[in-house]
Amino acid sequence: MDFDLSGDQRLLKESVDRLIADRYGFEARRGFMAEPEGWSRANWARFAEQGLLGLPFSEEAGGFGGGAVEIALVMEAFGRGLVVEPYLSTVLLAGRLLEEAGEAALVGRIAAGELLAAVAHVERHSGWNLGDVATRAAPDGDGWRLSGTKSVVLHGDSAEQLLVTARTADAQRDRDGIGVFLVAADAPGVARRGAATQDGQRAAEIHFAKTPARQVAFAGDALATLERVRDQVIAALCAEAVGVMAKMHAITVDYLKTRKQFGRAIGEFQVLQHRAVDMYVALEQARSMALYATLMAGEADARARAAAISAAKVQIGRSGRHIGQEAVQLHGGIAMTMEYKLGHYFKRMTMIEEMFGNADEHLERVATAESIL
Amino acid sequence: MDFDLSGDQRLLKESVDRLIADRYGFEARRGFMAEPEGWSRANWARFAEQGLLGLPFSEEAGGFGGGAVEIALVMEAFGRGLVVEPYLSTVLLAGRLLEEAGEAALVGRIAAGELLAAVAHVERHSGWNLGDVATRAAPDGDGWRLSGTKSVVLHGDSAEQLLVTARTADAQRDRDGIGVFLVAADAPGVARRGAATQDGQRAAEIHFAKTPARQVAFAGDALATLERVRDQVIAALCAEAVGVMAKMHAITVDYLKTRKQFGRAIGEFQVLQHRAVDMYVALEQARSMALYATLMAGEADARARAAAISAAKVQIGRSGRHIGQEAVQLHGGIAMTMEYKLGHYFKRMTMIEEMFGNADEHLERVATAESIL
Amino acid sequence: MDLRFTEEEIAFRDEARRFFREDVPEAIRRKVLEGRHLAKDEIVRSQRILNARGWAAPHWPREWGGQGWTPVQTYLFQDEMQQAGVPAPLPFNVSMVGPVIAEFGSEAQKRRFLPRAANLDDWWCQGFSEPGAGSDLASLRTKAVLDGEHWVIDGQKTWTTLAQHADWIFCLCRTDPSVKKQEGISFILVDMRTPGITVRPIQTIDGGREVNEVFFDNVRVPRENLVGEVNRGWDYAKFLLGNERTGIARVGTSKARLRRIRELAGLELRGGRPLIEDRRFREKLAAVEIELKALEMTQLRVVADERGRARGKPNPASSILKLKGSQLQQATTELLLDVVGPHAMPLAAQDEGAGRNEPGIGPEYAAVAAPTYFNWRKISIYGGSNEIQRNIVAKAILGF
Amino acid sequence: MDLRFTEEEIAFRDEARRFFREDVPEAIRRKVLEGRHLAKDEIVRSQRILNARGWAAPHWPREWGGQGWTPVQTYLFQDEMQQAGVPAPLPFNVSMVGPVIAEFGSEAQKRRFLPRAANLDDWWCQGFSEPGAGSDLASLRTKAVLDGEHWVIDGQKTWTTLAQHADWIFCLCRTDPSVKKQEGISFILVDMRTPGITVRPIQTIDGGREVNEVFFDNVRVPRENLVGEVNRGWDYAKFLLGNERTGIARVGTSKARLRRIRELAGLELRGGRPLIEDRRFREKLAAVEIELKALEMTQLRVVADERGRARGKPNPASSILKLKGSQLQQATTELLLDVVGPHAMPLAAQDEGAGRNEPGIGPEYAAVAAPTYFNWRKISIYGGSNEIQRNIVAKAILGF
Repeated sequence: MDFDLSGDQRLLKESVDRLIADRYGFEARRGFMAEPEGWSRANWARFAEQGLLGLPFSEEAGGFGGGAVEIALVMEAFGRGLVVEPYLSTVLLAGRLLEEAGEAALVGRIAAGELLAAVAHVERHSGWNLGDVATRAAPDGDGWRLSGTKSVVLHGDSAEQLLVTARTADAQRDRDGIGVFLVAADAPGVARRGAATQDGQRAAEIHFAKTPARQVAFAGDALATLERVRDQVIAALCAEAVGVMAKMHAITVDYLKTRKQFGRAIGEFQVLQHRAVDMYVALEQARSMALYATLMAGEADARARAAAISAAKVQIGRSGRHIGQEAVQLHGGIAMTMEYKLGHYFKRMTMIEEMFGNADEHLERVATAESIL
Repeated sequence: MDFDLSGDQRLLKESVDRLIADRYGFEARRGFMAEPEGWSRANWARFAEQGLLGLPFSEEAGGFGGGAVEIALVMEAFGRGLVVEPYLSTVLLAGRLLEEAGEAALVGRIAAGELLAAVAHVERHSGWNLGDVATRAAPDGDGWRLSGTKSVVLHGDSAEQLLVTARTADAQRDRDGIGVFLVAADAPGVARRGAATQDGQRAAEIHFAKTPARQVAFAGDALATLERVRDQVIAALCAEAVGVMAKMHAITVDYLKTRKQFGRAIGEFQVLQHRAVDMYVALEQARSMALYATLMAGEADARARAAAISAAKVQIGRSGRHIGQEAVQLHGGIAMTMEYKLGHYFKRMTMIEEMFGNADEHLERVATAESIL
Repeated sequence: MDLRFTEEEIAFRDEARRFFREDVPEAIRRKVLEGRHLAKDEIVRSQRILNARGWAAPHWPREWGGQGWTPVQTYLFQDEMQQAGVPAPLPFNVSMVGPVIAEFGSEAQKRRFLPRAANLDDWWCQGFSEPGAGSDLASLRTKAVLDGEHWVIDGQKTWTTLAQHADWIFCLCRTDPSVKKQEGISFILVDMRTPGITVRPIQTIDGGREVNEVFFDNVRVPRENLVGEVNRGWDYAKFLLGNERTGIARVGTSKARLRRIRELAGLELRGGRPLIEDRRFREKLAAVEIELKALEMTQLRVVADERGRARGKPNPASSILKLKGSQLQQATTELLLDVVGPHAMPLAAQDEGAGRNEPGIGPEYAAVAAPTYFNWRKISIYGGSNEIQRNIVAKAILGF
Repeated sequence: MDLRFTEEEIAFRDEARRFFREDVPEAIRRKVLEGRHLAKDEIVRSQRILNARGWAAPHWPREWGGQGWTPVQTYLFQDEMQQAGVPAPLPFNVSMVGPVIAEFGSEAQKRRFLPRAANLDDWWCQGFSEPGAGSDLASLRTKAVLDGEHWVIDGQKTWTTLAQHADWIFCLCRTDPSVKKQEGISFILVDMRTPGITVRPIQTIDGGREVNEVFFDNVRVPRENLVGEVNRGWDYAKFLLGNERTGIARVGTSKARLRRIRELAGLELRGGRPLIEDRRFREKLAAVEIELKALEMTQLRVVADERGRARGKPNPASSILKLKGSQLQQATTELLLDVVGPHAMPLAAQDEGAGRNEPGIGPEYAAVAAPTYFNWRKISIYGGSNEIQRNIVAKAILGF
């Protein structure tokens, strides 16, 4: 067992940390969000330059062969910076799915920063269940035509290619009969509407009306692959969450040390001290489970992997909510304002708690699986 | 709406409060528990004298026609005193069930302090579900013969008459086919073994081998009556729990005020203050729900009554656990000793949390019912 | 002891219920029940309907339109109002400055301000909080200096709710810096149109603009706008804060919110079944409902206890109502997040936070879930944070 | 970064696992796993088996039998020991007095006491706590006065675990009342057979008798029984307490307990089905398992961080392990209560609390549930209460 980073990992961490420290100040981020797409193309180019966009892909696919640890290092830094660029959606979700489908050319373009892609799977009544799909794919010559509506497509408004889940067969909630289809964002029959999300990122609702599409191929069944990639994304999201929580805790501790009331620093009040400690314990428990998710993201046994990832998501959800609410409460009114940084972390944390299923939903998955101990 | 006690209620309250204050000191109670039956016959006679044993019964049945409010006043005082006599088992459970069955003579003897009775319903795998009955009753001439085993029969060791649930028909968990049978404790085929309970009360395991028994009659089906009486007992138990919790809170507040550490009363530490406040809030919430249970104990609509009583039991369970654990923690080691009074309240509270179903089980009942709001 | 309401009480409740539902426009009430923001004119319109009936300030002295209700009636009135989604009469007018003027103001002030406050002809805002003070309200620094027939006010207030709509502000100002901090404060009424006042909106994390900073730069206020005696302002502020007793728990609001949640959980599907049929969700909902039922009973006990209490004397039990009431209101916002699931993520169209003018995506009711969760974090902060409430209760039960 | 154990580490773990399960009697281990109390001779027997292998005090200096293990090995050893239900070598001997003597004792003390401590030839108990002190340990009042070649000790200790079995007690005594309270304390070793010592058992609410009061009345102890320097005892006590790092979380114990709970929940029926199939129960269990998995990872991180740290210097992270570890151990006792349901109520036969000699009723495993729940409340109180642990962490993160 060895928790030390390798030389390469340390270099990666230092470079990403520096990038965030240099470019992702509070004011700078506000500027990125005001850009036309809601994020910064210049940052995206910088990510490409630093190799971040190809990080998770195999070297054959034009990537750098980074594993879960490398992704976690990047995502934790992105959490500290509240990065708004479509890294999770384009690289970790769409990119990894394309890699699994053997679409090396598209993966290479993503790695080079030349292609934005998004995965469209959420529907009006699917929740986060990847296997609950009403959108249908009908065969059409060599290809397919899609009809249906996807919602909350992360960064779906700026994506040039969409990976869309749709049914070729079976009933809406069967595990079989689900395919993943590649659709150009400007294909006929695509209508999309983008919106900002609560945490300053972007999402889209996309309608498909007999939209021509190409099915991408997976070695196993599509749902199993989707779930594997989703679990890896959750592991990455856990790392991001740790960055977010660590910042919330640090900002709060700093505030407790400097804010004066009743003639002394409020951090001298024992009640606030103990509550800051309970936040810290929650943070360390979350950090531990994010590490566990990182370790298990590549686990071959799908059931063991799913249980471990869900366990991590539960811990992240519980710790995140506790830390976020307490951070706001210990600050008082100032935390409620857009001008102060804390609230932005609180909002991102709330969305991470929700993304890909909240703590309750994942607890149910853990409860129905074998013990994780 | 009027929360004031009537003149009679005030008199009752004063007399019971005085009885507990005078007779139920910590040392005195230890003496009662050391008596052969684990409780005091002298106290029982005193209860009879003061009319407490006939309190809940109609005047026709030799009682005093007391309602849920009167019972709650007695039980809250009994909670403060940690009374160990078989009031709940003989009067509120067996007595009320006999009254429902029109057994006026037996009820009269209970009211007079001449008869001890117990209800035997828990089995090895029934939990607290009154409808999960494996004990069987077989017809035998005019009467019946019972076979089976009952456990955790409250004060079943000193009872002279046992009211036993048994099946005359249907499968183990059907709602139909359950009867209540009267058995003399010294009837052939009865084998019983008493044990102290964790909270210094008594319980018995009782085997029935073709034991002759007489079925008691109810207007409706037996299970519905059993459940109604059980719900009224839970309401009474909620009141007792309030007495127990109020004492735990008072003892803790007293300790915080007087115990000195690091050169000052520990109650001056803000952390302990806030925790005492959270205990207080839990106590007041419990007191409110015990009142609600009192109000709803006589509700005619069985479903509304059950939901309300279960809601109260959930609150009592949650508040009780919180207050008990915090009371012990805020005391430190002293609370862990048999020589100090607090631990005895903590133990009784723990048993009340469990009795007739814990908070989780009752939450499930509330969740499946109509909203209580 | 009778835990049921009397026939008279029930008749009163039914009358209030009928009035709220029939006379206050459905459109306004739906907005409240759905957690959307009201425009100024909707708030004004609703209050004037109540005032026409004499119900905008029922707890005021009878000569100024008060109704002389029992505590139970007051409770029922508020509970029905909250459940019906009727916006409460502007608290700055009817619960704060109104009672202070009625109790401590001059006859001229009463005549001038009270009828207009009840009818929301004047919109009042509260000038108490300051940037440096937080929970230590008495450490305020905005100062008022007498210059002939005028007070000259300099300083800054913050968290001033809806100051953008306000015609008047009631301010705590330091008028004697040489004495103990609580003893040198005065209570002054200021016309918001007075030169030297600047209102700067504070955008909150839910994207809303309900609070503001208010700057005072050499603001000259007629001397007669002082309420009561000079340097007694802290007493009046305590009186003002002590009047909030029932209603503070907002049980009716939480009830209405839970009803809404049940309704929406019937529309949202999980695994093809309405969420409201999901056992885990029902248990979470039931757990909140049980605590709320308990709080309702606690509130009724406090109400019953009101009869014997002097006005303006806070009951420590009201701190419990605030504490638990805020936790439960916040719990309902978390349930709502659970209901809408992924659809909580997109910002609503109406929201100004994005700096863009786009229509939202997803069901409209889902779009309010997260902003409400964010916004309602304030409930355990304002009006005396939950930490301050615990300090108050601790003092009552421990004496330290 | 590699989060997996190395081959060597796995080999070591397997060796420990095999040893514990094969060489320590099953009967002893089952008693531990089932939450029953061990008799003195069972504890002695188990420790001697470990000591024969050199594993009773592996963290001691090598010359006194230490193994020179890496922190990871130490972790694996403890985890396997806890999971197998092997009683930990008596902590008073091997984790407390042993390391203090090895570090600060004279050569004669080392030779005389260390081998016997490792083999449990001497049973030690701890004389730190006093009735008036509680969490303010340093305010102790038991005094030792030098009289020729003897210390004369007068005073009282309390919460002395298993003093009824003890041959020796290590005491903190006040030897200079004139200086700051931490600076006048000495660390003295006392033979329990010395005249003037009285042990009075304290019965705990679970009915057990594991703690005692120990009274010292003019107890004369040879001068050479002082450890280290006079008035430096507080430093040695801090060293002693600072050595407890890993193992303090007792993750292995909680794992074993949860395994037991799963087993019993398979035996207990509700509505005719094994409780372990009940969704709500499984979710409660899973929630505890998740926190425990997180704590295990936290512990591994602390272990990995040990390499760079000096002995006797507490790592604030160990306070987290204590804090969360105690909460989780206690959570497992609550789950066990849930499992046994009504059968938690009767007292077990073996329990002495009733003052009667009756066999218990109901399944034997059910009878330990409530006493364990009661008894384990101590875990968040002793060894520095959770409030003290929070103070320690607060100081580390806030500096106040």
